[in-house]
Amino acid sequence: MVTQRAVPVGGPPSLDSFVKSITKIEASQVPGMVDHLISLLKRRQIRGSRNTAVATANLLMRVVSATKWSHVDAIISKIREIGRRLTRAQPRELAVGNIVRRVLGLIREEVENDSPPPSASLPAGTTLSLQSAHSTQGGVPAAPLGQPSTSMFSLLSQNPTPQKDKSSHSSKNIKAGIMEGIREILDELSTADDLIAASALEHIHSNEIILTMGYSVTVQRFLLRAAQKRSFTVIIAEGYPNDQDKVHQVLSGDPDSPGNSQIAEDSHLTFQQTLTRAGLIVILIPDSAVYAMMSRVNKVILGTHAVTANGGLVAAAGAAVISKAAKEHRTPVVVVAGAYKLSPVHPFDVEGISEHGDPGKAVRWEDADMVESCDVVNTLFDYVPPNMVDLYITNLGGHAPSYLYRIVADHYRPEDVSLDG
Amino acid sequence: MSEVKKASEGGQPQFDILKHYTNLLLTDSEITMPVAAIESLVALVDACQATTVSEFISIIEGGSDTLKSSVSNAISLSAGCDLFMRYIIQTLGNVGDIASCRDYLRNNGRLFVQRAKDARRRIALLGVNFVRDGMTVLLHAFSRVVIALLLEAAERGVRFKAIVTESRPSGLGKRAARVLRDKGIPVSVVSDSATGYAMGKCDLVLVGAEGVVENGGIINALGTFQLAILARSAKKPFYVVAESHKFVRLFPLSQYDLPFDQDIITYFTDDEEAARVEKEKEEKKLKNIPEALARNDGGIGGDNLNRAWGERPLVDFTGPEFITALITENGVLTPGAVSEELIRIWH
Amino acid sequence: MADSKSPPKTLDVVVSSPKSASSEATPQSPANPTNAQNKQQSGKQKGQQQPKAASKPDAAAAPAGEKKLSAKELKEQKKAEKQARRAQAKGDAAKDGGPAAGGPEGKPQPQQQKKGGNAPQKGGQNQNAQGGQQHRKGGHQQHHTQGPSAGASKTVDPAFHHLDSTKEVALFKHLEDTKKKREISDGLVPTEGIHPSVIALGLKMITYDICGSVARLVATLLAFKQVILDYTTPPGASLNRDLNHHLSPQIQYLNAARPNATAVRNAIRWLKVEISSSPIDITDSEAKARLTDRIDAFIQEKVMAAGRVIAESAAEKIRDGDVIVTYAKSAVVQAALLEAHKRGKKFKVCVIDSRPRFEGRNLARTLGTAGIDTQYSLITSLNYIMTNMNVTKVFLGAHAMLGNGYLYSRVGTAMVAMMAKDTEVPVIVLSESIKFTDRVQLDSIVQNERAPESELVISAEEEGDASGGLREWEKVKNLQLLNILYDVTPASYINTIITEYGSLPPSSVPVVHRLSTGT
Amino acid sequence: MPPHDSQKPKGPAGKEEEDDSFILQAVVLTDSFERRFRPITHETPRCLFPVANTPLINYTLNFLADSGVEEVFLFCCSQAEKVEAYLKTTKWMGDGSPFKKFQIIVNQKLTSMGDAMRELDGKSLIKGDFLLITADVVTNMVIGPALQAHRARRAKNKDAIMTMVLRESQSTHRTMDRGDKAIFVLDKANGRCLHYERILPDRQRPFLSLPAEVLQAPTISIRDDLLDCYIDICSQDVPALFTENFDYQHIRGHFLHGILQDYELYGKMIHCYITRKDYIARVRGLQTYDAITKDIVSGWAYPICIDHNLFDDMDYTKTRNHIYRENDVTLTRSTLLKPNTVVGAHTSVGENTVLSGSVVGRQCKIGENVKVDGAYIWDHVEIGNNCEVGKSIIANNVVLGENVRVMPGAVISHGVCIAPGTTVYGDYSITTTNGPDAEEEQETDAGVVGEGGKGFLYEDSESDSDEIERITASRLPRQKRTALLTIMDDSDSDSSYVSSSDESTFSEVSSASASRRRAKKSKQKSRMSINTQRSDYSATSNEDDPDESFFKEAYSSLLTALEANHPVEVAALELNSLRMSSNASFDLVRRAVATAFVAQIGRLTSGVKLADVKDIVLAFASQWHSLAKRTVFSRDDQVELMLELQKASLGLGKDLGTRVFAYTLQGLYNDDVLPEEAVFAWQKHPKGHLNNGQEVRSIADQFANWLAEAESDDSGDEEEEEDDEEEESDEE
Repeated sequence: MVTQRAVPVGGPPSLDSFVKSITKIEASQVPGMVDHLISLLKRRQIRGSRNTAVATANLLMRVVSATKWSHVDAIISKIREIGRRLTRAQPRELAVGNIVRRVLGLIREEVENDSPPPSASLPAGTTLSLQSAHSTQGGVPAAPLGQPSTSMFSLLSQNPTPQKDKSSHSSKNIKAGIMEGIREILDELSTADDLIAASALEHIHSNEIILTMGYSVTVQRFLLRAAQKRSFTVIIAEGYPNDQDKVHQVLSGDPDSPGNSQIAEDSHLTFQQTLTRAGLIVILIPDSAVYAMMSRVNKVILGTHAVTANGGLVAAAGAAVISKAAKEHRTPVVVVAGAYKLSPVHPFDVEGISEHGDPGKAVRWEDADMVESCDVVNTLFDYVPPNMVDLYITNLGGHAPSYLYRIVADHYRPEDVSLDG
Repeated sequence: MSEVKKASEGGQPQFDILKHYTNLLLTDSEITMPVAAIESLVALVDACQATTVSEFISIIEGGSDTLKSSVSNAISLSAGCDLFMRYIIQTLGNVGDIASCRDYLRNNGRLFVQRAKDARRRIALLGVNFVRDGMTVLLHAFSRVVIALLLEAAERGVRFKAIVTESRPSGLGKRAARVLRDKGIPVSVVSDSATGYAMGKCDLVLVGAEGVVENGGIINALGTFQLAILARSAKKPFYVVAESHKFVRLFPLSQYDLPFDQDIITYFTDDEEAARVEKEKEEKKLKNIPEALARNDGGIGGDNLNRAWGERPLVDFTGPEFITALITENGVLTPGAVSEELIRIWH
Repeated sequence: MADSKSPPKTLDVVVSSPKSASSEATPQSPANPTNAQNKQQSGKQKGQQQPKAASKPDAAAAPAGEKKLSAKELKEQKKAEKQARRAQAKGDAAKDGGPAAGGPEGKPQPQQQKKGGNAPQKGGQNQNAQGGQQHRKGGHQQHHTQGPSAGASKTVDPAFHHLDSTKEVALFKHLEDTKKKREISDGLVPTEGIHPSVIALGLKMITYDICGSVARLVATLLAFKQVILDYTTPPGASLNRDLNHHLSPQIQYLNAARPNATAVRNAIRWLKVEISSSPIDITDSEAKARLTDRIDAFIQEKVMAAGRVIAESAAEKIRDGDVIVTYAKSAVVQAALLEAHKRGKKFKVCVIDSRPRFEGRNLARTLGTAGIDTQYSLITSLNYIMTNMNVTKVFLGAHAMLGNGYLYSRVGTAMVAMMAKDTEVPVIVLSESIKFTDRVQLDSIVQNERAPESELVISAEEEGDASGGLREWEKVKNLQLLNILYDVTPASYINTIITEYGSLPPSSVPVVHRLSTGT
Repeated sequence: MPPHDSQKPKGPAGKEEEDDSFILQAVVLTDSFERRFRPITHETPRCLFPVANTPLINYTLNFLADSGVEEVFLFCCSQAEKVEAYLKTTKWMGDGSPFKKFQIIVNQKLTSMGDAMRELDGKSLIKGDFLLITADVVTNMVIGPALQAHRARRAKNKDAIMTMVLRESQSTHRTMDRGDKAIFVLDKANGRCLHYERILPDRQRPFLSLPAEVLQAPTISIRDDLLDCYIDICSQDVPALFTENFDYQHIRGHFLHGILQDYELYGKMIHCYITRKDYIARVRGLQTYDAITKDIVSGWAYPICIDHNLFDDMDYTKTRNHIYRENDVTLTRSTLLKPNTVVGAHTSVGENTVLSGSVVGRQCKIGENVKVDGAYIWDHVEIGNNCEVGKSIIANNVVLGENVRVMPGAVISHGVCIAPGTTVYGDYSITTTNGPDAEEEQETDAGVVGEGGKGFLYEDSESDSDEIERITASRLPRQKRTALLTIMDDSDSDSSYVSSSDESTFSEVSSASASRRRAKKSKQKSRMSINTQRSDYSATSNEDDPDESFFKEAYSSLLTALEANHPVEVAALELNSLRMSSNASFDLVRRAVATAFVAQIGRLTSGVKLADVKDIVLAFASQWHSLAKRTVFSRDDQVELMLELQKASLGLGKDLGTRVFAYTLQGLYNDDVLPEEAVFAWQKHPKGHLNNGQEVRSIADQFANWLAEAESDDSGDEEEEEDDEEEESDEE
């Protein structure tokens, strides 16, 4: 049974209610909470990479603290198991898998720090360091990376011997460390946007015309930061039919207009601080006018839902066309995304990425004839191939598409890339 | 096979590495050249009684040189040799003395071939995700690992079709087609000149690689290059499937910057042409390859024998900018990632 | 139905029976700017009836006149041609005044040309409100049926009060302010000398009740026919000179209402030539009869016939198993698809659409109910459609074909064409040659037309409970809305243009333009 | 402002979270007390029907879970054991269930929603406002705003006892149940429901008559475009009211109707919450089953999508054009899946088989060269080679031999076997059982299922087949569809016949007391009649008294029925639908019946010797008594009836009239329509003695006295029992 009111009366369950309730539950109810999060993901009631990431991190923290394990492999396999189920619940929320992998990395790290250094005969494994995730400058940690050397020699050297028995260090010793690590992940989630915004001035100059699309807290922060020093113009494509509500409300900045319930979930978004109030000229255009305007645009700045291992984007529907239009006009495309959005997963099934949303947003369901005679398609996401992007800005700094693979590799242990099996 | 010995100069008198290598290839059609090379080098190490490190090293170097020189283009072969070399040096670095190193190799020696096949299997399992129901895949030449990947997909009931280019002059496309058709996969073999026409009808291009070079580009059977260009212009994903032991330390700047010559473009007038044909016959005789096998009819035996005799199919170079990603046993890598891996083992 | 001010004791009824539903679609519903098709039909009907009604009086005279004068006619023709060609030359020469450089007359010409020349520049920045209102009402009626209540929403009218300069998008400042437009709709513009039918037409255009260049073309010509019929040559003047003077204020009036569509401009140019080349030695009534007949003939030939021909040859191009993408709604594209369906072709149509006009919905509904396998999605889903639906052809309508082979059409068209090019799908433009112009343009900003920003505000009705976010947008400082009507598609995206003269590459647009106007 | 606007939630649906005291309860009925889905429902209760391969009830419970419902009370009657058994296997009852409390209340005797509510009231399980819903609703709505609106209203005014959740739609929409449409008259200001009227196509006067009070609202809106899925937010008073009015059965037809009608009496108000963005639909008949499945497959119910795998053990993946495949589906290279197709796990499909617009369940075997178009195939079905299956329902474990053709519209129930080469026609619905309450099992009808087949035609299937007319209908393009609408419409009338649970019980709506109130009211009633057939509701007022016109209509139709010797129930149905369409009081009905009876008897007896009259009359009475019975429910009614008869008999002149009246009484007495107490009551009743009433009562008086002497007491509460029987047959 789930604890006190995981779902607010009248529903729908929200991130807040989930986080609230998860802190209250006792150990016995953890499995229930896992199921709960899974169904929330399935019903798309927690959506967006930040929200899902926060939810996942909180859940895992609870799981770690609640479970007793004698052997560290137990907790690892347990978390992998949970991760598997979560990612299958909503395959397109890559952030979920990312957090799970990060946590796994944490645990392994704790274990290794806890145990004598690995014998020299084995190539030293990377220590995935969270510092790297935090250091704003120069992405790569100096630490030698185990993955490549092992990979090349995999043919010759014997496969890394199975983990030495770790029952030696009881859960006690490392649990604290893991919890600490997860907490760090959580505040990385909250600080990412500011770190990204820090580099705003390097990319936006006075009197430029910036085009962006839909609604992204990261982009908003980025632009606001630049607005402190420079005055420029922002053109916003409204992202009809899935984002325009948020866009409109955020622009006109009235928090008590209906439908802000969803936005409220992005708790740290303030309505006082809108682009227009920051003195920027904001031009709102329908998505159809993007190409027409592009000839006058200096930069396109896009937020994204997730970034795949090869540097491709899973972004709000429309992004692909916009970046294509930018390419046609030789306009640089800059993508701002927190490192937690970088996923080690390769986009095998590009078509599968574009989830079909509610057609009712494109055509009202009352419209009997349309419903009857047409197939109405409303996709939520676009896959944007890496060659469409000129620059990525994460909380680790700016990266060329070709180098992104490394940033990704830094964040995850090779053995955790696949959660299956 | 006595001629073989003659053909090979250098190497250890008491151990004929080239012979060993040749037999490996002949006996096991699944084995690839680099693995065979490594295998033979291990045998060599096993055999040699070197006492000092330098001696030890030089013997191995000698062996690998022998192998390299034995074939017309030694890309994948040298990939194996160099890798081994690199490994020995590092291991020596770690485990001081020769003896323990040799012991280690002796103990693991027999595993290499197996590991190579495991790698192929891993790639198949990884890459199978790229092949989806109802897709059409475009293939070039014959790559064991690509075939393995496709068979895995067929195994899983994925309903895909394949278009295979004849890939003259080797004509290995026919062979690929045969293998796939055996497994009930509908295959269409098109002449190389039809590649551009066929490109529009496929969803995905899969090629193997002789060698993966430092900038993430590949060296592969002649025709790969044009395939890649067509794929890019048609916006079709172009994937390279290759085990990481094919990564080779080489940085070709263009087609004509390969470390060996291939007489692909040869100008002749009539009589010269006639003369050339004669000469070729002679050479074949000299190496006494039975006519039947000499023809690259894509016959399995033939192919292996050719490999054994170092008759490599002609190759060209495809730059990284054409490659969507490389599917290796260590995951799906961008060209950038490949060069990093190479950089890392050499520095 | 949201209306606090509605008088008490009103009984407002919401019923959607099949009948009422269908009645929505019929042309009668004035608030339905999107279905140009219907407008055109009604246009057609007029086109058929009018001539009868009109040419009744001198039904006998006209043909007789034809025969008698045929020899003279020829000469007139010749003269007209020469003048036309000269005019053409002038037009080309006068780079700026290109568009409407026409009217091959002597004295009054220059100044008149000026006006003509300026005309196109007059763009619509924040157009008359009623337009917006009407329009929203229209859209709103479409998707949920609340006839009367919608009427009620005709209260405060955001676009009526003049927007302060901060609300004007700098990039489009050059599109002339359209105070004139508001004045017209407010009836502030002096209308003496303007023919009632023209005034009516002007208002209809402002409200987008007549929309789509072909529909506007037909409507304009019919209006002018009326003008001509009611015209009498003042003593001491000759019809072939004076009538043009008489027409020009009418033309300006229309142009102020909405910048004349290329097709309209071309037609007007033709008409002027016709008028000025009408023989001197025939009576007014004969001349008028001749002109009206010409107009009818013109409509028949350049619009009706042309449309039919294009539809048929486009239908030819469709194969079984095709997946055809089209954008927004073009009458001739719709005709082509229906034609192909009639011929038993098995194909699928993906209609791409966009805010705020949603013209595509009508198309999709029409095709779907006609039994064609139809898919409808908005422009944000464009990438998905182009990359996953195995699209084989893209059909696009045109507002104008520019002299440099670029396509000037509903905003968004360029993106569709671009993606098509990217995925190597042939892009086929269907356009009557009357839409061709020698004007050239490289981007969508130098020349465009602005529709009322108010259209972009999503009313609570449209979106159910949600949204209404932009209700107070005008109060938000620094926030600007931009609602342009057209964009320009580079020739490089276009594979072929199907006209009544057959298929041709973009490069041949000027050639055809000369052929069709020159002769 | 439209109701939903005025009730817009202030902010996020968190308002409630403050008062943790409030616990949201839900009452779920698994039974619809209809028989639309016969014969399939003999074996699977409706709430377990697979919709897109998921048992229907899951959608409803999923909705409740999302709405933060913590306590669920599930009422089951028919096939309760199956429902319970299933639920035990789901997460709803397992641990990790989103509900704190999940109680299944089984009661085989429930015959209507009314009974359920009464039982609920009896059990006093309800703590506060609760959600009333049937287990066949599919929705993605967020109840929060509606709930808040309701509770806010409650807080202000205790009498706002119920909020009906309605979805704005179009009367032509495929999810609109053609059998049960209604017109809502709302006060636009606050969304209060002022008047409710079911639309029974044909059989109805094209008029909507509104009581005067309705017009006191400043602005009213009259809507036929509201999709009513019977989702109600109720306060405790609602069950209480049901108990108070033992005769309320149907929540709309009786309860709503009654409460609105007797506003003076109860002073309770019922409001509507109209939503425009949520998906709400309810599986009523096959037509809606078809429509809803389509909606789900093509994503209209987002996020309730098949590939979201919302429910336990689902594992679907979606590919373009709405093609869903669950894991481990075996297709051959030549198998073709056309758009809008769902294939369940472990199903195998043979070479050259084409599936389009169909849902195929789990563990099915479909042979080679099979064409399946728009069919709903449940689990464990085997289809032989070269079959052709049109739009139809094929339930679990059905076997189709080779070369079988199933025409669009057919229904093939559980376990039926169709022999090779047989053709199943569109109006067939084939079953292997007549249900648990069937007396003896019927044996296979080879004529239908072919030699070696198994199963027979289901009898009262006309309704179902009509229903299917509709499921086939909704695919056609518009023009044809409208044409078809007409077909549907007359089928609807049957459907109202089918849900005859209403008929028999509906008549109880206004017990005599109520009816008298109405009679009084109807005098000072100003009328506004609105034409429901044309869409323009002109607010003209017509003077002619509908009571009068009703009486005429009823009388004549009855008379013809009596002459033509129609079966009693047909006549009853006719009369009843007439009454409902025109909201006539029962006094009128009785009057009509009485006059018709007497008139008919008059005809029969004209020219016969007075001696023979008795037999004729008694015979007549015994044939038609049940008709009379349907018009009387209380002592007063019975007396009324007698008075009417008496009045009517006058018309026949003294001699004949006296006899006819007396014997009719006697006949009705024999047939338990009139217990003797009633007769006594009549005897004393003043009206009977008025003016010339005397003329015809002589013999009747003797009869009454005779009764008084003979001390016989039979006639107890057969009434109820009999009703029960009638309804029993209506359960699913």
